[in-house]
Amino acid sequence: MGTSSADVSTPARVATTTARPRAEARWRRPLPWAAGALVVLACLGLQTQLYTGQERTVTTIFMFVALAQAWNIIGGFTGYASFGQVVFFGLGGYTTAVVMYHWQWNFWLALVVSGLLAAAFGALIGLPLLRLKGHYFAIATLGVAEGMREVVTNLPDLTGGGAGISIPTVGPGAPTAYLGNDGFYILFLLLAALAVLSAGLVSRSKFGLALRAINQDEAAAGSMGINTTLAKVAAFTLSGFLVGLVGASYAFQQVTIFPERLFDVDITVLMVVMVVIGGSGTVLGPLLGAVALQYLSEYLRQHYTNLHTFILGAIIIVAVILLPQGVVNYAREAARTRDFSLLRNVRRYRL
Amino acid sequence: MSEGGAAPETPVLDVRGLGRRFGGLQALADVSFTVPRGRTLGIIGPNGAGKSTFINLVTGHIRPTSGRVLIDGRDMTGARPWSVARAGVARTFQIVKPFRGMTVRENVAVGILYGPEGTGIMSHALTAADEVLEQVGLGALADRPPGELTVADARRLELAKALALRPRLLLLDEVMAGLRHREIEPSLALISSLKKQGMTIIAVEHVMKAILAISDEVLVLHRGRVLTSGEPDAVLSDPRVIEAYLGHRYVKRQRAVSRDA
Amino acid sequence: MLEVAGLSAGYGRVQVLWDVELSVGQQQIVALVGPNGAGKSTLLRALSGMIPISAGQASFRGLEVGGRSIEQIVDLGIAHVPEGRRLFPGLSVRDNLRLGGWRTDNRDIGRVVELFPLLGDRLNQIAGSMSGGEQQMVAIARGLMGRPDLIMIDELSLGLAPMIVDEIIERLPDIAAAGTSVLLVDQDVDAALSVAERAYVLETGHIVLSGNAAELLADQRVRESYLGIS
Amino acid sequence: MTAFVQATLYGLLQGGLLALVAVGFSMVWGVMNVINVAQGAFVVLGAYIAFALNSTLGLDPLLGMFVAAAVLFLFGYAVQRGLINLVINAPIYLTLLLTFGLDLMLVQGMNIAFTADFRSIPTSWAGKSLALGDIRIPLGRLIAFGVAVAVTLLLVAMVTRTRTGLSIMATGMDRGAARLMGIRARHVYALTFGLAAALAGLAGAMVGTVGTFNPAAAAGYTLLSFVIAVLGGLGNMYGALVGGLVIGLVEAWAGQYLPGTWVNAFAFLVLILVLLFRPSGLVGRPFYASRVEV
Repeated sequence: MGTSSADVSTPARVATTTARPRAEARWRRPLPWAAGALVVLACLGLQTQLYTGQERTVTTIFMFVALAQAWNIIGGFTGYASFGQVVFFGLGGYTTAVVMYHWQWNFWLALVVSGLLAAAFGALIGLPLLRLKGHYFAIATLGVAEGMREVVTNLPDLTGGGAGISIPTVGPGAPTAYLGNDGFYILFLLLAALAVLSAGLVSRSKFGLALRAINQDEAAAGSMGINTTLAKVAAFTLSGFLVGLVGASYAFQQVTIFPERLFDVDITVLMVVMVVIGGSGTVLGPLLGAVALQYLSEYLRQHYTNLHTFILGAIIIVAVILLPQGVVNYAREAARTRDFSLLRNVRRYRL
Repeated sequence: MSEGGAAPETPVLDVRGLGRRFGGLQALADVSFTVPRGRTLGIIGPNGAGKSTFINLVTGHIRPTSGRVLIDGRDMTGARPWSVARAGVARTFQIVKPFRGMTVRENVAVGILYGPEGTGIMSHALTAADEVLEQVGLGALADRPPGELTVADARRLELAKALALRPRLLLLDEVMAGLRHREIEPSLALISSLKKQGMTIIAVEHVMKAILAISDEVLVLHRGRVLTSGEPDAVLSDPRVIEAYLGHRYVKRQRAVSRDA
Repeated sequence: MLEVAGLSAGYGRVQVLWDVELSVGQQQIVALVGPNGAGKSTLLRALSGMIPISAGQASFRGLEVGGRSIEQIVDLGIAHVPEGRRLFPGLSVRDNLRLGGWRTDNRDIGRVVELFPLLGDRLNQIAGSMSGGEQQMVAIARGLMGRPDLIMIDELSLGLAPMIVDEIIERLPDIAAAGTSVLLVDQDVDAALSVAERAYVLETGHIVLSGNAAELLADQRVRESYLGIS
Repeated sequence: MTAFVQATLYGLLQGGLLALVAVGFSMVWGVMNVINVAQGAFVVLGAYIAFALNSTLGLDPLLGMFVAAAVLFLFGYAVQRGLINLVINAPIYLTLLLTFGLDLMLVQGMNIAFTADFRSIPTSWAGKSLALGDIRIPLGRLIAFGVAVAVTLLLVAMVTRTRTGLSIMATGMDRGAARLMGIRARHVYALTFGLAAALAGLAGAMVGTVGTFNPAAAAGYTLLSFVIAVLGGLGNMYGALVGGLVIGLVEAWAGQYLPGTWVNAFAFLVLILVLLFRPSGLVGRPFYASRVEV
């Protein structure tokens, strides 16, 4: 049979054929799953130590962990950087608000329906939009989000338009009692766990492998038998479903919602920033990115009230330049190649 | 090109009047031939002759503007790349395209998971991927990121990814390009072993030594048309082929030199 | 003029050229031929700074070329007519030529039109709409507009009818006579060797043959390296 | 009938101004493949500079705008050379994120410096209007339209005639080939970004004269630049002008006949349809998509 590559003495590196341990398939390795469960339990425990102000901050962090992980599925794994993911957030929120306000559905039913509706919308616009690439895809998805905000603003009798809409949460009229801070803490924790779980399962599964192949080279992925159109739309739909669920829960938490808030482009950009700074295409990256960035912006909001976004902007610029591939990817690469220089990182994309 | 006496078994690949036009440029025009089971067809031609266009038309990466492509008798003209792959046609890429962010083993597992006999179970695919890697001599590098492979190993990975689809037809797009002398020998041995296993192969190549070693028949493309085809030795000494490669005056001078000698 | 010794280069981890020796004299035409994928274009890209030189040196009129940026090498007086010509498709022939003269703000298009009279009445035509042969002429003319001391032409005959290749090749001696040495990289062995004084044959990154062009033309080994028939 | 003519006139005048807002964004995207999310912030910054010069030195915005343009040119040149150049070859969403960070800093910076109150630059001439039969032509908008069209024509002449303009076009078409001509691509990119910022400054001064503005208006002008650049098409200096006029007319006519604020929703629908079916825009050139990078 062909001689093994070892004897082809390439000046760069002689392949050593050490006895190779039977590498476990990635998803069988127990460590990540155990760690995940442990973290969830820790968060439950943490809840008892926090008082209201802190609890609401941590709840928001859970929300952004879920949003960042959802964006990671389409932007990180598949490499289609959507700048309109907030459309699913708004859709989820308004579906819940409308069905609870007009038809008194209970929240849990509304939650599931909102997620499915957002997913359906994702599949609907995914088919045409995922044919676009690069800037064009980013701007088209941004256009969809901005367009949807205008549509919602112009349907006052259904959505309350600019004046907003309120979900009945108190008294006889309330289909589901308000969950309160503790309730939403657990709800968003579960949503965050669901998003991380989905990303973890996707990343280790056959589907995740297909998405990564598409991200690296769509033509090559096609000729390996991957139906690239189907895989891309599925990733976009799954991401839409998760963001829809989070939007629905956010609407219930806020009680009164407005189009500018539910379709705010900053929400999408925050998702992108968290994934990019954390480490696009990894599971740990968006998790760390969301926790770090959301905690940081809370801290800045409290201590530097009017300088808050100014400093956040500066941090985004520095992070994009110093760590374009994100903390987790940088750490993994550095560990493997023993090269910790940030300078090489900066020089990588320079003209 | 069908076998002499044997019943005319449907060819693995049957191309009829295949053509592709990009705006004013006719990149490929009226290309017709068939490749019976188990045979190896070498395709040669100078740069810009339309070789890569031909492969991309067969694999569905670009849609033909004329002609038909039949695989095992089924009309796959203009089919999407993944349906062509699932019909048992695998290809390597001229510009090596490993999937970064995955290990060498996972690169191969993609083919096993999504090929004709796609198994859903990840661990089965990973084990099968190890077997294919052993077959091409990359067993030792299974856990490596593909970015660290040498040119020769990266070409082997391309081959392994194609074999992972358990193909009936293998399209090799310049698998030998850029290999140093010592690296060509093992690749040739690998391809001949595939031939022995009855694999039908189309090899687009510039390295003539490889074409001669593995081709049962050679087809010459020049400026998007079939210049000639036939036995390897006959084709390579055909003056029109030499002219296509070395320039028309070279042939005239050679003829003059041989006349004086 | 140009001295290359022990030069190695490649793309990232993939090494393509292995310790290449080559030299081009004053007002001399040198041909570099070899089968596809031999690394001919890689050598020109290394000399023009498009890719880094990993080992060995290349000096031009005594100044080291390695390590300089593309723009600095152009300032040294080396012009590179790249593979695929890469004219500015949306600009007219005149604008393409004016850009060629960017370095010295040379607007004197007359000199190059003498070399390629056909361009004379096509100056306002958009470069993208011209034939392959015409585009090759514009690309060479554009290279000459910077008044370089050495012009490196990559794959001159690619996709051109033999007749047009001859027409362009016949201009090279005039270019050399006017003071610009020429390093011609081409697949069309005969056209390149017929006009060059010295020639090199490159095969899988190594210089396998070099010497007087006329001798090489008759040398059996040249055909061998192309068609691999011993 | 006069209502239609009045609306059309208003649409044209507004369209010319919108073109000036978007032309810099379209140039930066066309030449450098960078989406400048801070375009709107540049426009509003230009307005504030003209406003500050007017309130402190009593300088008429028609003069103040040149100062604003100069300041923004230097700022744009420095931002490109110092920041964007470091990620110019990175995946596109990184350049998008970087300019988004810049936008956050600029908008918040202006909030701190100028508070969030709505401002407008008082002038002796903006309020007047000419009467043409029973059509009313607001003088301020007419002058702003004049400035916008004049600047665009000046820009086209500069880019197609001068040496610098040629080097910008060439670098945008094939950066590798341009460098082979000896063109300093880094400098050309910084020049282009500086020029785009200066144009935004001019537009800002004009916008500040004919209407009101505050730091939050930046987002609106960025979105407008997206729509106009895509609609008009890249690779053609007139792209932004065509896109701007079309959007100006659509908004004017829609405001007249379409109930409520369906106008914006309609504009975004047009944006998505153009992206899907005619990505090179109304007058753009398709070869821009196959840009060669070295």
